[in-house]
This record gives sequence, structure tokens and C-alpha cells, in this order.
Amino acid sequence: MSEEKFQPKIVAFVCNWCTYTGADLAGTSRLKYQPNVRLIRLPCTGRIDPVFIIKAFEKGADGVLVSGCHPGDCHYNLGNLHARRRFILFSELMNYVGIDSSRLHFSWVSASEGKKWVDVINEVIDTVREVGPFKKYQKINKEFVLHE
Amino acid sequence: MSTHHSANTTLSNEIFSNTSLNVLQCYQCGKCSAGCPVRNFMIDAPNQVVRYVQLGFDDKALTSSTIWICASCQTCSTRCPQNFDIAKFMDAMRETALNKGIKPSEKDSMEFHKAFLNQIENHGRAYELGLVRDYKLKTLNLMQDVEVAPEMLMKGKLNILPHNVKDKKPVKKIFAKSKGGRK
Amino acid sequence: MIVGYYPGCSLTGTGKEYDMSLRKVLSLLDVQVEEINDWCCCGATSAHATNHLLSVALPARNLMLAQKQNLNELLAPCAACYNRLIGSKHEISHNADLKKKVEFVLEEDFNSSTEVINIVQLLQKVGKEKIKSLVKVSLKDIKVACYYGCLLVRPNAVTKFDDAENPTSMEDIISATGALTVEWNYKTECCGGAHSIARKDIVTFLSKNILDDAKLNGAHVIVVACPMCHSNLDMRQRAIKKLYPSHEEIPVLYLSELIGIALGLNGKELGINLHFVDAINLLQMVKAEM
Amino acid sequence: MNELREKAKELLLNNTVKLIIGYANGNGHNRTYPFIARNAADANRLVFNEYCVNNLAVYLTRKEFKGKGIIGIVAKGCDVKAIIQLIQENQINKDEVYIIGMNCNGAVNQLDNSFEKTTLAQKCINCTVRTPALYHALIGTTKDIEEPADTLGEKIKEVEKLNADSRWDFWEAQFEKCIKCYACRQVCPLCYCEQCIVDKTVPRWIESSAHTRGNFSWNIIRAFHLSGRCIGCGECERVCPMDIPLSMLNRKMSIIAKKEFDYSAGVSLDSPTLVGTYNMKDRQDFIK
Amino acid sequence: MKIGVFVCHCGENIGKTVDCATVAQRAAKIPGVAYSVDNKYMCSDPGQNVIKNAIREKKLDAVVVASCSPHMHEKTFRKAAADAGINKYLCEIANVREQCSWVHDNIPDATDKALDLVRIAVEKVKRNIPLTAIRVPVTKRALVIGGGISGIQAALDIANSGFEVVLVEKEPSIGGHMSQLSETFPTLDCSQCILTPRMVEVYQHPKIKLLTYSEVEKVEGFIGNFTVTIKKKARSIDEEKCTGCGLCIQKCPIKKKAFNEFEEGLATRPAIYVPFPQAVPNIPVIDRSVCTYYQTGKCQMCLKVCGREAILFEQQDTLVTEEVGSIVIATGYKLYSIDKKPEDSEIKGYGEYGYGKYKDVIDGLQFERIASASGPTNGEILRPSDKTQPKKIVFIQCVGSRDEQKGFSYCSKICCMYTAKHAMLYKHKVHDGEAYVFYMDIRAGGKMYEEFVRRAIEEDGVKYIRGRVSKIYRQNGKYIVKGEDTIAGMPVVIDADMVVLATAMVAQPNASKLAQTIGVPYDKYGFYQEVHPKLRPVEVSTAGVFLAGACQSPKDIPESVAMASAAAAKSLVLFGSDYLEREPTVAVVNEANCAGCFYCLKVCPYNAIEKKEVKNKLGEIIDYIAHVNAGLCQGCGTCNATCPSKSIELIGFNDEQIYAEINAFSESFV
Repeated sequence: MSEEKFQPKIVAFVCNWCTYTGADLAGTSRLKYQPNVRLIRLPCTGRIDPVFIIKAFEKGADGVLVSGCHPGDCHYNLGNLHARRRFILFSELMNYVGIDSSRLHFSWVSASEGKKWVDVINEVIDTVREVGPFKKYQKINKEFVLHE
Repeated sequence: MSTHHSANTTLSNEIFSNTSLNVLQCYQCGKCSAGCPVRNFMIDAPNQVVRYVQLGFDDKALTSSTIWICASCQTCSTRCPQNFDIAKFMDAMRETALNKGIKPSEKDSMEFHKAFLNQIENHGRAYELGLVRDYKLKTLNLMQDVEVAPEMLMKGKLNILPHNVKDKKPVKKIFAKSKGGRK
Repeated sequence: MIVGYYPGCSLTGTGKEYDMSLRKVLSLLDVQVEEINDWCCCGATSAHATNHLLSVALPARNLMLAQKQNLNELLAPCAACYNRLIGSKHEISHNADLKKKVEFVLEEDFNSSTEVINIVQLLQKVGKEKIKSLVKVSLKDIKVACYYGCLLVRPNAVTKFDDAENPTSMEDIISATGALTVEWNYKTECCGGAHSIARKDIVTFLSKNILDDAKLNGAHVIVVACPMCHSNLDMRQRAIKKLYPSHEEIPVLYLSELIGIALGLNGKELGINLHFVDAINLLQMVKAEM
Repeated sequence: MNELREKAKELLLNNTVKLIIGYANGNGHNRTYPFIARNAADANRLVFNEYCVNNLAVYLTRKEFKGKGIIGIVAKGCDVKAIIQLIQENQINKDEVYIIGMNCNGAVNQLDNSFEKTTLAQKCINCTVRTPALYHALIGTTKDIEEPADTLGEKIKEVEKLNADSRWDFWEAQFEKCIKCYACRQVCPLCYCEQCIVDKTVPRWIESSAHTRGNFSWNIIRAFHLSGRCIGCGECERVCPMDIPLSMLNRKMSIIAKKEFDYSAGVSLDSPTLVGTYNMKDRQDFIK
Repeated sequence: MKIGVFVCHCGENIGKTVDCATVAQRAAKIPGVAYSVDNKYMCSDPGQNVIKNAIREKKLDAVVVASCSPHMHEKTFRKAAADAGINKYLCEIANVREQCSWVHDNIPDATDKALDLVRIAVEKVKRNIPLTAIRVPVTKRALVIGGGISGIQAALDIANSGFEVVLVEKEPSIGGHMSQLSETFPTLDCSQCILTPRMVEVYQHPKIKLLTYSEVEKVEGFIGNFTVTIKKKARSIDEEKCTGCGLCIQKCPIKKKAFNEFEEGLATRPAIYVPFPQAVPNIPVIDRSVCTYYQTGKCQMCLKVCGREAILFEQQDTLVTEEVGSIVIATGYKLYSIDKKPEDSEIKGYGEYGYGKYKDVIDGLQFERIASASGPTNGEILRPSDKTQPKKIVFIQCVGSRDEQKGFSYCSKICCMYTAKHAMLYKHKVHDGEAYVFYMDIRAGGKMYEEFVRRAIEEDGVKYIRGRVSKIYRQNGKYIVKGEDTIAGMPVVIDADMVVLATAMVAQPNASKLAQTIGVPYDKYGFYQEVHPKLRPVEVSTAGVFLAGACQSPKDIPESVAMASAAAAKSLVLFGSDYLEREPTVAVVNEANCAGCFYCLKVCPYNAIEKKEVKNKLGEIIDYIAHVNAGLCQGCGTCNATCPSKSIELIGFNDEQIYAEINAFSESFV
């Protein structure tokens, strides 16, 4: 391959109990995935505020993944259910202003789903790679830096 | 279905890339062979053919009569505990054998398939009398079915003239392009 | 009800009585069939045993023809054709790469939404009650072994029709005629259809096992929904008798023929006279005409 | 008019309410402004007409009124929705507000400098609360009015039809204009936070300088914080000096709330809030 | 602030794909990092000393350890930091093993990522503040759910240590599946004989409160302080009055109608019954679904014959609450039932084996009952259809196990052994009989297990055939079993009189419901998920909850008992101290900014948010704002994300820390 593949920057906000542990399991099982993701560990998807996602884009992320426990599996019983409702509203809003599901991803990955974590993260990276660098956001970022 | 494949033998790789069947999924329980209705006519059991491919004995697998005796009834696939589609595997083996120019040990079956497809290529539909004629000339099984053929003719079950589709071109084209696509 | 009709090659030749009886029965049941214009062979076992792409492309062409005739449902009475049609559609929709290849071969986009159904499914749609209401001849004195063969139920993930190991839908339909159905073991065992011509020995052996088990479980008749099964089970009984002189013949009817008898059609109208094994005794049992 | 003034006088004189938040006539123009009536004389200055477009509910959360006895308010149906929402969010005590509900025949937007040329306000199109859902006294009557087409809904649909990049471009062009004057926040009855997130400095989630990047996050987060809460009074858009179509954001969120959760803000005191509740059956087809 | 960074090689585990020396060098340049070093094994004593010495010598304020997952060694490193004199919450972990070196192959990529993870952790730790663990009292009392052998063992171990136990069993008697077994491998001792004394001990134990015919409805609270609501299903019997005389059972007119669960459907029972003669407690229960009185309003025969008036037709289900400090889950397993495909399940069933259709095709537990001296045939091997002695019997292993298509891909572990036992028992009882076992592999790992299987083959002449059976059908009164001997490469057809299927052990059908009630993760099969497969096999991620027996995965009696004792020991560890230390990651309210909208209260899963009065100088209430009850807060942070003005924040994961982490991300890619 002559031309350099675009390496997207992905930030993943994950809950400590399910997805983070599932990602650990992927490691324990020595499954492989692409290295373009940086995880930020939070106690629960309930802790994930939409401002985190916007800030991640502002800081240069090409894609964001939010991942937690399946409904019913939440370590805090209900955190992910409140989060889910918040994500419905926020993902619709983001889509409306032009950040669609190719850049903003959500998943439920349980502590036992190491394989699913690998599949999800590879899919997210591939999808974001397909749509390319988030030039639109980088433009307003750049202008901002100049402005400052 | 497993997407990971590392048997790394020629044939297993070829089958994996053509059909996504991973022969390593087979754990040799023999349930396919146990339920195979034509097992008694085989020398190698179906699971043994899979085993040959697992071990890289590709020729042994491709020349086994088993792949031609298989009646494609899919009983094996339906019951395989590992969800390995053995019937599809057998299809792939036959197609591979043909592409590699390996003479099927079951020559007659092959001749039948050839004669059958020939009919369709030329007429668009199967035409039994022509089919039987072509097949018998090839295999010299001239006396086969003498006990039923005349009566079939009499009962109007064997058509004397071929059925033709009105427009033969599309079907011919499908044949031509499919052969091309096989390579 | 209007339904598309794909007779397939067999129904124009060895299985022509299936075609005859089916058209008559369906018209009595107020089902109109609309044959696909200029359909071609589905490729049968020969294609899929030797050339995968061809085996998908031929049915795909027919599905596209059906689509162009705006048919929502397509009846494929031959179990082999049914299996090839529904199987190809499944494969194309689950394999984008194959879809591209098929479109290359067909030289058009494949977008057929026509649903392929078998005869049992069609009769289920007509409804047992409807059949029951039209029964003129009760078949209560005969015991039927329903033979599904391989291709109606397998692979179950594709056909999604009935239980793969112990199907009962044909029995259910037949109960509308008053006939009794027997429990037996060879409902879904293969008759060796693909080997019909090249390996007569295999077919003879498999057919004998099927026939024997049906008789052992008290059946007077075997009912099939496939012309390949029919020719193996009906025609091969002569060869079986040669090998095993003690073999007692058992008539083999198409599902449409059995229902036709119940609906008051006579043997000739249904093409029962075209069978190799005489069904006269059977017809006499229910006091139906040949 | 007299009915309102009489009622106001009665309430003030018998000490039912401490004061009444209402509208009074401006100077010579077809214009009204918010007015606090504290006695019978003040009551005589109260008016209610099609120029009373302001949502006065915003004053109810003011420190100077809160906890100071029962406050009367002249409220249209849409204003009452805001009051209901405020009660649900514990911002006002429902026993400490006296709603003088106004049967409303639509308010008008004042478009030109002379305040002569008028059209029916966007919020009045397809209004379902011309008689308020909650009131202590009800004044006036409703009559049939002519309603123009709902252009806001159409505008939203047009943006929805664009591809993601074009949607982005549309909004970028809008947010670029924002000068961070916060008039939208100031006029919004539901922006009652003691300290707005945009004013928070540790950490600074939203950059406060007027630049597209900070503007983008400000407007998005504001729309998100109002989702399931905005009652659609349109005051933010009305006061925006840069003509940012903020209603296109807020209405869109209301449409989502209706579609996904069959929820409308400010409709009844008994319905649970949208955020703060969940349903096991909430949609999750977008979650892998 | 002076931060130390410590990069662990974990032998080759990290070092192979992450260039640890480079990471350490580059980390030194991160602002605030005063010291940075790599080491072969950070978690080892010398490794920990590197950290401790650096803290002391370099006067570090905080440390970041780049190593394995925080779930592995966060505790270790925090303790090391604390030993060296800094607050343990000023230690953060960068997970460069599970989430970096083990999942990536490319060294430059993995090294870059590792450095990023370090940077993120450094930025977070800069904003960490010293915290003190929260102390909560411990209720020294345990709940054991499930009264099978695992639950019995766990309950006895805890009770014998002097602590109270509440044992909840959903069936009318304790004993579980073990009470159904005939003899146990590899010693062939009688199952009932070794189990019954334990059951009685439970019943008579002064420290054990036994609640049979009861189910856990609700669990609230947290480790050391659970409040459990238990539903006592109506037995229709006054347990105080009943003497267990059994007269009611004898006189019940519904003699042979009801399905006998204990006998696995091979026998029937009356409407009022005890499951089996040795039942504990020996108190009957009325099966209302078959009882004539409940169906028609007439009969009341049991009431008429009961000398103690102990029959209570009007009895209702009751709820009882219990305060406990730990919970042991020992809910066991079910056998894969293949006769009928369950709705909304992916199980396809084995139509080809005819289970459910043929009476003489039975499962392992049914054979246990047939072989049991107390069973429906008094231990004589007779086939269910016609009560004749089968002369040819076929056992099929791995039915439902190791079968992705029709069952589960896991191995049920015990079937090899119990099939060998079954075949052996059969041969001991039917000397002229033939026994065939179809197997794929023999998995006889265990003390005296392999020897046991060899005995079946060599001494008792059981014929083992390697291959799976494809079909069973009935012909001429025989069951035709079609298999393949894959060693000989030959088809095998056996005309058997009876077939025993070694069906898979599966999770209880309502396992996920209980899991959600308690907050226990479970795997895709419904088995409960332990925290660590090797080092913490009886703990789950919810602290204070422990697992015992087959609810965690298929296992045999000795393993279940060992696990039960382990779970008991874990509870006792908890009861060893009066107070527990809890993570201080709780939410706090910025009272000056709180507008009192109480969305936080609405979303809090623990009701930890209270309304706090705000008073003016005159002492009048002028407003309400939110307040967190730190004892109830579990630290999920949902309130923090919901609060529009961020006036409630989660300590340890506050906005500033997360902002810094996101910010670190941006630097990392520049």
C-alpha cells in the first residue's frame, strides 16, 4: 500500500463495570484491535455528560464512542437507563446539527463481551476512517485558536 | 460463525476465501456421517473428508468419491453441533475438483450433471428425453431404466420435443457469464 | 387470491400430473395462479453441485421475472425449485459480494421482493377451514404417511418452514380431508433425488427404506410435495420389486392429488392414472372414481 | 380589559396576592411592557391585548419575588405551560402563585421600527392552549382567528432533508453569528440556574468568547438542557439580536420528545418530567 | 505538584509490545512529572519499593503507575503509595496491559498509545485530592439463596462460626438436585445417605433461619448493609401446628394426577405433598393448581383428617425483610430440557432424538430416579414405557453441551462422569445387559475419575463408541440409534431398548432476573460472572455478594461444596471487622450554586439525595437545595451528568478531572 491510511482519533467514554471490564477481557483473551482509541473510564454511563462528547470533538476527536452496561446489568441498577434516555435526545440533536451516527457511536458491552468490544471498536474505527477526518469541526477549532 | 481461520493449508484457505467456511470449526464428532442417508455408499465418511482438508491432504479429499455420492440433502448441516455447513462444503469441494480438472470418481454423476446443464443452457428448461439420451451416450448405460422409459413416454411424462424458453439468449448469457465468474 | 406460479421443468414432464392436479385444486379453492412468463430452469442439484454462481443466478433470473410481474408471492410446487429459489434469495441478501456477481451475470440490479412459498404454505394460507368446507369425499378410511423429503424444511434457517426434524404442517392440512396421518420415521429422510439417474442403486436403496417404514407404520399411501421424490418413490418401486420380490407396492400421491380426491375430482382429472403404482385400490377405499 | 382590572383590584385589595405581574401600555406605540401592579391604582394600568407577547413567567423565579407571599400573574396559555414546568422543577411553589389565566386570541410579532406592521407570532400557530390548562381566574373569551401556515415545521423538515455535512454548514452559519449576549438565557423562564454552565470556569466546558466553536457548544448544550423542558414560547428567538433561529432547535427537541417518549413539556402538573425518568422500553436501536 | 510515573514491563507482557523505557523517558517531559522510571515487575516487592523510595526521596505528591488493569493492581499500588506517606487516592493507574500491549501488535502504535494513557492518568491525578475512606458498620448476618448442597454447606459453615444465616429455598424442601441422585461418582456412595444428615443439621441449627418455599424479591443496600425482601409463598399449611404426620397426604383424593417434580415426571403425587420422604422441613404444601378445593371449592379432605387444624386454605403469600451483611448465591442449575423448544429462547431442541416423544428416551436425572432405591422403580432398572428391563441401553453424551447449533458451546463437565456411573450402575443391576456410550471425548479430570471411567470400560464392559448420534427412531418396539464410530470410520446402528441422554447443565431459567435484583453480572448463558476467573472465583463485582456451586458454571458435588465453603469464608472475612471502608467517591453539592430543581433526586438510583432547607436569618424556610447522604451514595455520578449547572459533582470523577483527561487526549494526538 503506497498511500498512508487515515488514522482516526477516537475517544471512548466507558463505564467501569461493564465495558471497561469487557475491554480488559479482550486483553486477557489476547484479542487484537486497532489502536486508534483512548478510553476514559467513568463509574457509569449515567456519569456521561453530553458536554464530554462535545469537548472531545473540540479537542480533535474524529469519532466518539459511548459504551456501558446492557439495560438491566447496570452496577448502579438504573444509571444506564437514565443515560439511554439522555443519549436518545442528544444523538438526535447532534444528528440534526450535522454530527451523525458515523461519528457518534453508542454500544452496550458487558464484562463478558470481550469479543464484542473488539468488534465494536473496530467497527467504530472503520466507520470513522471511512468518513475521514472531522474537517468541519477542525475548521472551527482552528479558527478558535487563531481567535484566541 | 467463526471469522478467524488459520488452518493454513491450500485447500482450506481456498474454501475459506470462496465460501467463508472454516474447516477448523469441525471437531470430528461424526454426527454428519451418522445421519448421512448415503453413508453406506461411501468409502470415506463425510467427517473424514473434512478431516483430510483439515490436515492438508487436499488430493485425498478432492478425489474421494464421497463428494460425488453426497446427495445434497443437508441433513448433516441441519444437525451439525458446530454449525459447520457440510453440505455447502461438499458443494465447494465438487466445484473445486471440477475447476482443478480432477476427474470425478463418480463419472456417471458428473456426466448427468453435465448433460442436465447442457439441456438448460441450450433450451432454458430441462428436457428429459434429450437429457437421458445425452447421458446414456456418454455413460453407455444404454439399458438403464428400460423398465420404465417406454411407459413414461406413453404416459406423456417424457417429452419428445424439447421445451424451449421463448428467448434463449438471457439463459445462455447467464451460463457464459457464470463460467467466467467462476475463475 | 392471486399467486405467482413457477412450475419448473418437472411439472411439464415427469411431474405433469402434479401440475394438472394442482391447477384444478387451486381453482376449486379460489386461488388464481399466474405463471411467470418465459421462466427458465432453476438449475437444480446439477448447478449447485458444480457451479455456485450459476446455481444462484438462474433462480435469481426467475425471481426478477416474478418481480417484474408484480407478484408478491411465488408458488414453487416442486420442493427442489422452492429450495433453490428461496435459498438463492437468502444467499444474495446475506452476501453483498455474491449479489454483485449475480447482478453482473444478470446484467441488472437484483431487487426482487417476491416471497417464495411452497405448496404447503399456500394451502395454509388458503386455510384448513376452507378446504374442509369443500370436501365432497371423506378420506376418513385411509391412513397417510406425509413425506417432506429434504428440501421443504432444510436448511431451516433459510426456509423457516416448520420444524426441521419433525414437521407436521402437511399432516395438519391433510386432517381437513378427514384422512388419518401416521407417525413414522422417514418423513425427512432423503430419497436420493440428485442421484435419480446416475446412481439408481442408491435411489433404490433409499426409496425402499422410506416405503417400508411407511407401510410398517400402517400407511395406505404416501403423500409427497415434490416431483423428484415422487418419481423416485413411485417409479422405482418396479426396480425394488425386481431386487426384493416380496416388496408390496404402496401408492404415492401428490398432496394436490389427495386433496383433489377429497374435493370430488376423479383419478383421471388428477392424473393419478399416470402413476406407475396403481392407486385404484386406494380410490376404491374412499369410493372415489378413477 | 375591565374584567382584568377589576379582578386585579379585588385580589390586591383583599390581600389574596402581594402583587400582580402583568402588562401595561407603552408610550404611544402598539406596544406593551411587563408591569408590576402593587395597588389598586396600578391595577387600572393593566392591559391585555394582542401585543402582550412576552412570557412573564420568567419573573416568577426572581429573588425579589420568591418566598415573598402569593404572586399574581397575568398569563396566557403558553405562559402557564412555563409556570407548570417551573412548579414541577421546584422553582415556584404552586400555592404561592395566583394565575390570572387569559383566554388568548394570539399575540403578534412586532416587526418594524414603528411597531406597526404585525403578523401572528410563530408560537400562536396551531396553539392548543388558547385557554390555559391551569388558572385561578379565567378572563376573556376566545374567538376564531386566521392562522398562517406553520413555516417553522417546514424549515425544520428542510434542514432534516439535508445531508449531515450540509446540516453542519447550516448551523455553523447560524452559530457563527452568535455574540454571546445571553439575551436568550435572560428571557427564558426555564433558564433559572444560579450559575449557568457557560459561566462556570473550573472546568470551562463552554468557551465564553463569541466564537463559532464556543457558540456551537453553547447553543447545542442550551438546546439539550432545555430538551423536554422548553415549552416553546419562542422568547429566545424573539429577543436574539442576531436572528439565530433558536426555535428550530427547541422545536426540534420537542418533536423528538413527542416522537420518542410521547412527551410534551408543561402540559400537566402530574406528568413526570422527561429527563429524570426512564422506561425499560426506551429506544436503543442506535446502540450497538 | 510533583508526580512520579512508574512504567511496568510485566515481564514480557507489556514490554514485548510497548517500549517501556521510551514511555518512561517521554512521560518525564509531561508538565508536572518530576520522576519517571520503568521496571520489570512493578507489583513485585522490589517494584513497589521503587515507588515507595521515589515518593520519599523525590518528595512526590502523586503517582501514576502504567501497568495492568486497575481492576488487578490498583489496590496494590495505592497501598504502596500510602505506605510511603501519600494519600492513596493520589495514585492513578494507566492500563497499558489489558488495553494496550495485549490487544495491539505494532510496537510504535502501542508505545504511543501507552504514553497517551499515561498522560491521561497524569492529568487526572494532578486534580485528585486527598480523600478518606468512608466507614460503614457491618451487619454480621448472611443470606444464603438456594438450599441445595452448595447452599447447605455455605449456611452451615457460616452458622458454625457463630453468625446468623437466613437460608432461602424456593422449593418446599431443601436438598436440591443432590437429593434426587442415586449414587455418587467416583465412590458410588448413596447420595441421600450423605446428604440427609446435613439437611437435618440445617433444620436444627439455632443460628440458621430456614425459609423454604420462599423467593428473594428485592435486595437494597450495599456490602455489610443489605436489606432483603423475601416472599414466603403460601404453603396453605400452618407451619407451627403441622406435625408432619402425613395423614393429609395419604387421604388426598388427587392420588395420581399431579406431575411429580422430584421424580422428574416418572411418578405422580397428590395435591398436598412433601416432595420426598426425607424432606426438610417435613411439612407438606398444597399445590393449588391441582387441588380439588381450589379448583371447585369442594373436598377439604386434608382439613377433615388433620387433627391439628393446620390446613390454612386462605393463607396468603407474605413478605418478610431481613437485614444481612453478605449474600451467598447458590441457586444451582437446571437440566437442558429438550422436549419442547422454549418460547423466546434460541435453544432448538433435539427433534432427531425424540425426547419428549418417546417415553424411553430419558435424561440423566430421570435415570438417577430409576436407579435410585427410593425411586419410582425402587432401584430396579425398568424402562418407563412398559416397565420392562432394558437389555440394551444407549447413553449419549454432550446432548446440548458442546453444541452451538442446538444447545450451548460449553462443556457441562460432569456428564462424562455421571454417564460412566449410569452405565456402571446399569451393568451392576442388569448383568446380561449391553450398555453403549456415545462420546466425543472423555473428560475425567479429578481425583479417581479417570480410574472410574476405565473401570466402567474394562471391568464392567461398557462399550464406548466415539461419535455423535444423528438420529433415534422407533421401529418394531426398538429404538434405532444411528451413529458413527469415528475411530473405526464405520456407521453404527444399535437397536436399543432405552436411551439416556446426558443433557447439558444450564443456568436456572430466571437466573438473569435474580441477577438484576441483586446486581450480579452474568454471562451469555445466564451463569453468574465471577470477578476474576482465577484469583477471585467466588466474588462478583457487587461487593458482599458471593457465588457457590453450579449457578456460576457446571460443576460436580465436591467442587460445589468447596466453592460453598469458600463463599462462606469470604462472608466470614467480612464479618471479621465491625466497620467497612468504602470508597469515598460520592457526590457533593455546591450549595451556593444549587438551584434546587431536583433532577438529581429524580435520577438517583439510591435515594441518596435529600431536600435540604435553606433558611433566612429569621429562621424561615425560604428555599430547598439538594444534599447528598454519603452513606447511601454509591458513586455512579448520574446526578452529576444530569445537573445542568454542574452544582453536584462526583468526587474522584469530577468535571475538572474528566475535562483534564479529555484535554490530555487532544495533546496526545498533536
